[in-house]
Amino acid sequence: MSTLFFVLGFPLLGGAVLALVGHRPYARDINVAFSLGTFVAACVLTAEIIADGPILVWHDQFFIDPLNVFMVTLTAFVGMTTAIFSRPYMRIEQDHGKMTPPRMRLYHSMYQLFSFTMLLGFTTNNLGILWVAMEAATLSTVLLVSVYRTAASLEAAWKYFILCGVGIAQALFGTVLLYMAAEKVLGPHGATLLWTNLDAIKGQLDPSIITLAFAFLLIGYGTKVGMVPLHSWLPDAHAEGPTPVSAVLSGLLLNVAMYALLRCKVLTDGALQNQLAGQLMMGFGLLSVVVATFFISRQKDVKRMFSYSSIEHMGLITFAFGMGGPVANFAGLLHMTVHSLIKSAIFFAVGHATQKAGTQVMSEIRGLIKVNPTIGWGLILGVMAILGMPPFGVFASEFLILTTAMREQPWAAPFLFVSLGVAFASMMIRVLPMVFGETTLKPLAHPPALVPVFVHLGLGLVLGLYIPPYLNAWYVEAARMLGG
Amino acid sequence: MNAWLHPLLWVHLDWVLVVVAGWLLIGVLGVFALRRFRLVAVVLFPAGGLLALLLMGVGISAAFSVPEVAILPIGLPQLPFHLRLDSLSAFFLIVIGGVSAGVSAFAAGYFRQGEGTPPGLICLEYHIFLASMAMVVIADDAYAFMVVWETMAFSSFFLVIANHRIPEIRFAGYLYMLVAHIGALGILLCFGVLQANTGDYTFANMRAQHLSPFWGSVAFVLAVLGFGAKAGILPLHAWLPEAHPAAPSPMSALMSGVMLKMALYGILRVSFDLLQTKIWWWGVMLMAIGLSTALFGVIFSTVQVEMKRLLAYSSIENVGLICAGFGLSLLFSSYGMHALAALALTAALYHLLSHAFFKSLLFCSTGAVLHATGERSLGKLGGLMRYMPWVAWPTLIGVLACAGLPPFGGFIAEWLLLQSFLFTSGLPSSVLNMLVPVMAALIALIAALSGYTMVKYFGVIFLGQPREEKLAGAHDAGPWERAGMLWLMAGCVVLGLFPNQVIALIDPVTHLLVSAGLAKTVAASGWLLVPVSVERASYAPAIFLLGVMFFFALTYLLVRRVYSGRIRRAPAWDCGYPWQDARMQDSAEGFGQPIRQIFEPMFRMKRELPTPFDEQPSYRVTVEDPLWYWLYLPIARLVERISKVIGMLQQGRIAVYLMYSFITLIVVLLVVKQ
Amino acid sequence: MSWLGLLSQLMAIVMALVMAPLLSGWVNQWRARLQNKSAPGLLQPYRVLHKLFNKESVLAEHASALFRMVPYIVFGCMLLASAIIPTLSTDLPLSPAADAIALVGLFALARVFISLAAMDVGTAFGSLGARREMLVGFLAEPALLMVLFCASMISRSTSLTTIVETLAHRELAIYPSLLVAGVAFAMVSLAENARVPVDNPDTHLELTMIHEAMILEYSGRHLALLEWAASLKLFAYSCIGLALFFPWGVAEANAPLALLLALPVLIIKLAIGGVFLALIETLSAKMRIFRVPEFLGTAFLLAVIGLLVNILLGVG
Amino acid sequence: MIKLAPQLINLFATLILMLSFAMISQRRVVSLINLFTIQGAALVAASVLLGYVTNQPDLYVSAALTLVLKVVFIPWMLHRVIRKLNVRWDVDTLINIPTTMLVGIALVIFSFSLALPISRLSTSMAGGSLGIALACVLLAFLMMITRSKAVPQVIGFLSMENGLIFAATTVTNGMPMIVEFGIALDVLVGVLILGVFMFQIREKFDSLDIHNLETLKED
Repeated sequence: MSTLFFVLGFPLLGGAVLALVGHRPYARDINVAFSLGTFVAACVLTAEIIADGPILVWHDQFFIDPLNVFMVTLTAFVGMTTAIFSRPYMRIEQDHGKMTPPRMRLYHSMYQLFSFTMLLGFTTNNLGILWVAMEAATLSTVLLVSVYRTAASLEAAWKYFILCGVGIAQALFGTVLLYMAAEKVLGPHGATLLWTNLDAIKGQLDPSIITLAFAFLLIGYGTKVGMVPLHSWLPDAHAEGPTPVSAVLSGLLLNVAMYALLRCKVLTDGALQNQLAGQLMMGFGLLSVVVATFFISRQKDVKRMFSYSSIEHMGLITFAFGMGGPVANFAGLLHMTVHSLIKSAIFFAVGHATQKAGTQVMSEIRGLIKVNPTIGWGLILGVMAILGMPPFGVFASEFLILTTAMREQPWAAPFLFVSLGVAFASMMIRVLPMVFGETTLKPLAHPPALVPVFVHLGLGLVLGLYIPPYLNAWYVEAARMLGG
Repeated sequence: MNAWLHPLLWVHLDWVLVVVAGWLLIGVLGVFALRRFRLVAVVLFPAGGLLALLLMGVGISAAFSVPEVAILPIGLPQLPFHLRLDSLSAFFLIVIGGVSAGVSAFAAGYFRQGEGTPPGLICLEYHIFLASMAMVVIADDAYAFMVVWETMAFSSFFLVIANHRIPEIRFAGYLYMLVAHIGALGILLCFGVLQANTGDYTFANMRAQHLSPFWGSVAFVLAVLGFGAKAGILPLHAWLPEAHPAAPSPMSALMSGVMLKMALYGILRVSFDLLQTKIWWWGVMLMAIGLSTALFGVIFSTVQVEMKRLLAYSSIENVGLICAGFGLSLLFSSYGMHALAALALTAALYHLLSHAFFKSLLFCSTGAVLHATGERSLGKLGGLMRYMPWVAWPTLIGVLACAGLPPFGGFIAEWLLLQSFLFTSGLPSSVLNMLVPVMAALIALIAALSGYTMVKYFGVIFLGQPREEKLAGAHDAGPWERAGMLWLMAGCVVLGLFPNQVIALIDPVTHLLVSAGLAKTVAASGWLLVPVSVERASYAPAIFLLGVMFFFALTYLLVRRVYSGRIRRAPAWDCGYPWQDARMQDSAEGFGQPIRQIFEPMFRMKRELPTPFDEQPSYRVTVEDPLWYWLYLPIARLVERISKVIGMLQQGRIAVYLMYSFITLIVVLLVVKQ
Repeated sequence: MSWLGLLSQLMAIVMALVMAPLLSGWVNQWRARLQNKSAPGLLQPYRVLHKLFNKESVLAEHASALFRMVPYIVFGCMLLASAIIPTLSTDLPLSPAADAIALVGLFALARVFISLAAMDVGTAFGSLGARREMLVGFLAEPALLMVLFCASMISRSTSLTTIVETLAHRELAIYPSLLVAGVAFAMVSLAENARVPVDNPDTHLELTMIHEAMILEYSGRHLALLEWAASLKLFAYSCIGLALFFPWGVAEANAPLALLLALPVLIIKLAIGGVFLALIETLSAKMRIFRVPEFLGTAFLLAVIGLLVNILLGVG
Repeated sequence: MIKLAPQLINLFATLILMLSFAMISQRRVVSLINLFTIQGAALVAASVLLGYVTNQPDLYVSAALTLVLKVVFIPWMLHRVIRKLNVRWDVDTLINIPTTMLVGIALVIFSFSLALPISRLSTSMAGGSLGIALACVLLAFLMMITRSKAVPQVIGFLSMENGLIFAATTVTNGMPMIVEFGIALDVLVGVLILGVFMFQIREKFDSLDIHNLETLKED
């Protein structure tokens, strides 16, 4: 299947090329070009999937179905817009002397490799390779986070590496157990870890092993999802890395982890025929939502605040998938999509805002709407969107999640109510003075790239008001696949 | 589909959508004309006003016709926007159209250049606000409703902080938005209950569900909480006296005159229409909340020293009264006493309508005063009647209506409400029978107090001598502003003089909600307003007014004919006290002092009394809302404390973080082991 | 409506106009007697009115048009009020236009206007009087309303004529609730008519005056109208009281003889009532203005209690 | 030989577990590295033996990978690092050694009780060693928590990898080849990055004490 080859090939090649010329001024454009290529390839792939259903390629090593193909498109898209955004952003960073040519080279090539690992994780059919991709994604992002070489960024990267490394190790143990269980049914050979095969025979897998396996997989991939209390690495990593990296981290990487977790949940549900996995996920999800919102209410650093909000939303998504059922699953998938769009848009706006102010401390960023209205409006609209203000898409999914929870899990409703209220209160009171009011900021040296911001917000808006039929078909199909 | 091409085939719903679309279009044009101020002022806002008139017409004619439904191809794929225009929606469309027509005209003359947000942008937000309100009342599924509801919230939020340079205004906007959002979450959960696990969010489906008493009560309480937050009922009122003064006056007029009504619409829609079962204590709860809100509002409004805050608190009072009416009607219909339920509901809706008009009129007048003098504090105003008669006289009408005096709209509403309270004997529970007259007494007290407030409002602003020199230069309102205020004033008068026609308009609503109406008895009795029967009670505002007028004219003519009309102008006598100046009139604080004294325990007062040895002795008293200190701040502190505790989790030690993961792993393993 | 109805309506109005000053004169006379003063003539109020009408009226410089309109409005309100109260007969064509609640509204309207007029000139006394008047009003109005409700609960109606008919021409029944209500009504009407112990109609001592403080700036015909309106108000209140608590002798519809009979009965009742009023005023002392809310609050509560008694004893 | 194989494998398993304990109790960084090397060697031996018995060439390959990585390359690199940065002692542990040992014992019991029902189901001849592998993982975890310098933490991380590989080898006779390679690649890259980091941390904070890495927190 040639399209898939391009989807994976572009970023890989891009990584290689940029490893050589990444420090040159035109490297920024090359970066964009490769991301664009990836995106185009992803679109073509999507078209093919829509045309003729799920496909297996390369000795079944790769499997594209509705669940992951739109994840692939989303990843490619956000990857592209982020690349566009990072052109002026990184240029300004270079002018500020925070980036040197060698670091630019590292940044660019790692950026491409990172998107390669994510796409690999999405498309692979082999749970082992999925694990490998996750680990590789961790490694590449560790380098991206530490690219400034400041004390803080080193610390963040170190914590990120150790915590996620350990977490991922648990996931590997889980995978081993999964293999062990599968081996009894399929016998010991290369195809045993293929998700399609496992999915086919999930009913026969040994429950006791699968239970143990899911425990490890949940801890492992949950660490990458950023579930409380495994989240400790997340705010540091988001806050200290370059803003484009923060954008892709919370916009995309968390999705990959969530995707891995979902694949495992499907198997577990099939094998156990009970609600164990769902209940665990609901518990962790709710805990994440509550704790994250209270963290939000005490933030001073803008990027930290939004990374906690990512934890909150991941918790919400986990909760939704935990509830299961067609509506909740639909809502969860929708929420994943819109969250990555809106959150990355917010990070774009925040990036420029912090560059203006020369600091990430919110109390020193004031009156953006006066200096640069587009950034200001982008930020305030983005924040309103992420807080679940209609007609943005986040509201659509939160609407479905809350209303479903109210009747299916009434005990959870008060927690969600309080958490969302607290999140709203604490975010608005910090963002309003940043956007409105008097200011002392000066305009930027280079024109900021705000097209991505408004493209993302626009898409978020559209998803709230009108979900195109084929996209809807994806969602429904994927939701059905997740069962529950 | 073809019908769309032939305007002649359009039904009311189509026309409503046309108006909505027109408003959105105007808004967008406003953005394009961002700096072209004249265009916005003289073309766009008046155009919006005309559309509002059209909407009002549509509403009137739709009130008497059968419900219409439509489906817009937007929204969630399984759940496109369902729209439905029944008599209830029609009634509220009349409110929106009628009021916003006047306010738009006023706004055309009101917005000046260089005040915070550019007029073009205000035009956008303003018309989105109007459109979303029109959509709220015709939305027929939970998702569409929530979307337009929140759109209404945040468009109005941006209007509130139009002048965002001032931190207080920003905070007011923040508070408003926060309470609105909390309320919206409540409504969301309420719909979650109502859809009863069917996953079908259309109102039609919700009507079909028969909930258990428990879930029904949950839904009702959530609805009261959610919509009450927007309506400003106790204890969720705190945003209202902050947001209304902060917003530009036409905005305050719309928020108080129309937006609060949207919340009341929500309460009606959920508790009368969507919920099939009605339980008696719902009504009692609503009544209790409503009356306490009303009493609280009116008492606080008497002691305010800032004109818009005064009006804001008075809005709280009126909303409370309306809620009380709803509660009574709910109580009656829960016992199947439909005629009385209809009476109470009619009273409440009548009050809703007239409040919409007179309150927006009053807010417009504050706007005009604000522009003329730049003063919003009552203590610095006075004597404006001479300088701005075009504002003063309509305001006088509005004040009389707001004080609930005959022959204006406010009085008829209170009259009907008292009637419905009076004829309640026959409720199954004797306790309720005892309770209801007491509530009637409360209502009488509240009405009288609102009279006090209104005398203070009008007297201090427009009568007496100017308390500041600069007031002498106050200019009167411009033509657009006059037009708007006259329109609203006309509304108050009509509502006061032609109750039967208005009740005929309300009748379909009561038939829809409590399956009974007053129209027949009323229509039978010509000029007289007769809710039940002539023996019981009757009131004829027209004759009433004519009577007063007649005697007025008679005495005037007689006196003029018989006696000399000699008049001499001289300095005020004032018991012969020679050195009087404007400072000797009652200040706003002074006028509220008796109420402050009587209801002292309700306030949170700080007094600064001068000592005999002060060089410049000064007296200052600040009255604050105790709920702010008993409810809101404690909650804020609680959140702060919790977040401090939770912050302990993240102390930066990687070993500790690893420990978290480790313990989590162990715990999960233990959990799955069972 | 019958000619007789028109006639009785007309009679009611004319009689109110004529007898109102007479009543206040009567009360003053008796008060003077009881206080061992030499009493003014019974017709003194007429002389005063005549004098005032003939004087030119002096307006304060910055008095607005409202200031000049108010006397006529107030006078009109009071006239309408006394026109809808069934004094002689219950067959009043105007009475369906306004029931008990509307009557209270009418008084409130007059009060609001006169307070506004008082604030209009912008003197210290004016606004002071207005404030105190509104203070009295916001407690007196609900109390009066509750008193009327007591009666209307008995007669299941708020229309004044129906109330009086029920009370007067039903078989005699004792209504304990009316007793309580009666006390409340007495207190309210004392306050409403600016009588001791709440206010003193013939003093200009700034600490105490309420009504006088408001009309301080009026003179000439305006003052005359206001004075006349005041006495009309007193008359109206007395008539309400008589109609509610001593309704005997009020004529029914189409009963010309009863109508003829009604007038002397009314006069006698008024005379007695006036004496009682004078007695109360003599015996009680003027209270501090801060005590007034308590006084009226008591009246309000009494009225509510009357209402509850009504329901407890299951009347009506 | 064949019949002895299970006992031998269990012997290796016990050896690996014992080495994990030794690492927990060990304070000197150098000998920590040596212990790690021995553990890797034991792992290699176990997988070779298993591969010979069940004659699966895959296992030889994974054994070779482990040999190259865990026995030769990583120890060499670590030695070089500590020579460069002259880290000698790992003085303070967060919890003192005896307590750690006790916790370790508890962990072993826990993991055995957890693994017992499952290892019966194992097709592999050495299924019993699942519990031991799990214990190794948890012990390594414990070690990472208790050590307060960067190098021992990394060693703990790597020995956790050992435990995982051991599980993969003995319980399931090795993962699919491609996965094995992927894992090896990740480990290699990871170790390289860690090495680089240690130098950078050293030059920023001029010590490898991770107490320096506690600035990012909720204040």
